[in-house]
Amino acid sequence: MIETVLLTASLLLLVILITGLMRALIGPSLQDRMLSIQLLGTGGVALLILLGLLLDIEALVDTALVLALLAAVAAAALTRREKRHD
Amino acid sequence: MIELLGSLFILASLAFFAAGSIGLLRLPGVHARLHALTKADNLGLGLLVAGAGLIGGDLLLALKLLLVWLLVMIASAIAAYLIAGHAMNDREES
Amino acid sequence: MEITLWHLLDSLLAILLLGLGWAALSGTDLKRGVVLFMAFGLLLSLIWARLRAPDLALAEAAIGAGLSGALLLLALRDKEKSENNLGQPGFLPGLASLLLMLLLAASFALAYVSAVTGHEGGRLAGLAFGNLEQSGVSNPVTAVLLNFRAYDTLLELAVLLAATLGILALGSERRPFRRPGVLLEGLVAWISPLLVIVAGYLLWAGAHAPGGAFQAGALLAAAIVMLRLGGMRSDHLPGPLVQRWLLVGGITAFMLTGYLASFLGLVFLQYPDGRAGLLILLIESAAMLSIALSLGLAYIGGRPSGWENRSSRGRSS
Amino acid sequence: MGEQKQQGAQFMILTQLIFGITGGLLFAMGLRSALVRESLLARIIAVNISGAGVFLAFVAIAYRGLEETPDPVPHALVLTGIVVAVSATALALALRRRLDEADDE
Repeated sequence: MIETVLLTASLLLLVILITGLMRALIGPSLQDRMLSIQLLGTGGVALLILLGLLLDIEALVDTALVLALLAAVAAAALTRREKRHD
Repeated sequence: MIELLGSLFILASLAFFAAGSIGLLRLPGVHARLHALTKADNLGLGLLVAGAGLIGGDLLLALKLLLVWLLVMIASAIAAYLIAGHAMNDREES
Repeated sequence: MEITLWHLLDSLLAILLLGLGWAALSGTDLKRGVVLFMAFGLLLSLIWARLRAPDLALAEAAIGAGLSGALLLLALRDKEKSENNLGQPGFLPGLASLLLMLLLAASFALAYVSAVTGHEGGRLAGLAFGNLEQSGVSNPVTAVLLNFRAYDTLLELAVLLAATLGILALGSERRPFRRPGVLLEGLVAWISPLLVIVAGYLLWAGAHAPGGAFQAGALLAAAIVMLRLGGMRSDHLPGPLVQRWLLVGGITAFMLTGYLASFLGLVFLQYPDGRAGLLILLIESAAMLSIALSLGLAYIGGRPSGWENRSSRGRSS
Repeated sequence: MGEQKQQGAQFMILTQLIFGITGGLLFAMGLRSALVRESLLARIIAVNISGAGVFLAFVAIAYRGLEETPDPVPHALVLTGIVVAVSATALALALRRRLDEADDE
């Protein structure tokens, strides 16, 4: 019973994430696309937690932690500017 | 009973994720989208973490989940600020 | 054949991955391609989780969703001569490559279907699980990496070293970033130590749970990337001599352990009874540092300035 | 019991097929782009996607069903593969940067 609920929730979540990813496809700006990646990051954390319960793998929560940390690194990497010569 | 409550939390969290996703698609301009997204997905993840903690029924697991949620909240708030600042800079430079 | 909700989830994941891959490969906007490739890596990590491969999910979350994205974003800053001509190939080459692609995919699929549905044959999995108790660790993936197939891992570290040497030989480092704002400085200040802690945890956990030198090394590299983004200059890393030793440390630890075994009358890289767990942890620690520094130097983009100052000082004195 | 086990095996094979064939398609798609695209950066991304397809097929073969532990040998191969892929990507990017500099001189 609970398995069906979790599985349905994962499916719906994935559909929601696919909807959000349309923004990564159409843009138009780089920041718009990056927001879409941020949504996929948070949604990915959520999906990993659900899969961890469903498949009974506790380490997937560790993976969720790593994903959350690296999403912040990616956002920082996007927005940094180099020192300029001029 | 606890499982039922957990399921309700998880299903409710989906509504917030959906709101964030639709906001990202429908709202005009980076800054408006930013608002919709960060609020929705943080609340959504919070509810989902609560539900998963109830269903998992393990204190250590619940603590780990709480840590993940806190991290995502702080990280996504800062990321949102950085992306907003970057969008402003682009506008000034062009 | 019964089709369940699981298969629906699998199909959705697979279609999304294909769609993202296609979108990242098509189109003329390189920025779009890079961002979509980052989404591709993130999704791949979820798929590893779905296929019960948490070790891979961890590594992909650190590398696919983070490090390679950061590397590509940095590369976007370099201008490219041929960027105008990203478009479609001419009619004949386009058709030929499309046919080639279909042929390849079809033969791949054919081989795959017969491998999955055909006779089970002798699989290595049984062998691996059967000997797990003697391997010194209880995580089967770590056992394969550092015990049963230790040769492969040794050579893999050699490949990594070769790639790093290539990067170091190609030029000096990129310009460091501008001074960050207060908020980013704050982010760097709390996220880098956290990355180091999680790396240490994964290294330790790798013996009995998903994790190990590769995941831990990738996270440490992410810490270097984060510090770099916060304006760190390369002379804040350990000195050039220490860096060189750290780079070869993983291979050195591996080889020394191997020769130790030969010296004790065992086969090269065969661990003495009862000591396997400790030796594996030692090798993994050295390998983690090598991997971290290799990937970190890749982000820095070439020889750190300290390496060159040293030789020029020698010349001027 | 025997019938249930057989059903479980079919259940597993369908998942293996879904991801394995996806892997094959990605491999071919990536290879084609690596051949026809002119931009070096696009080619580097293409090779990465192609490699990911091969990894996916490997991991799908290792899959043994919802509750069984999968075969660890392909997992170990793919794990080293992921690290090699990112270091090769880094080397390719460094070569690309050097090429651009050489063009300028």
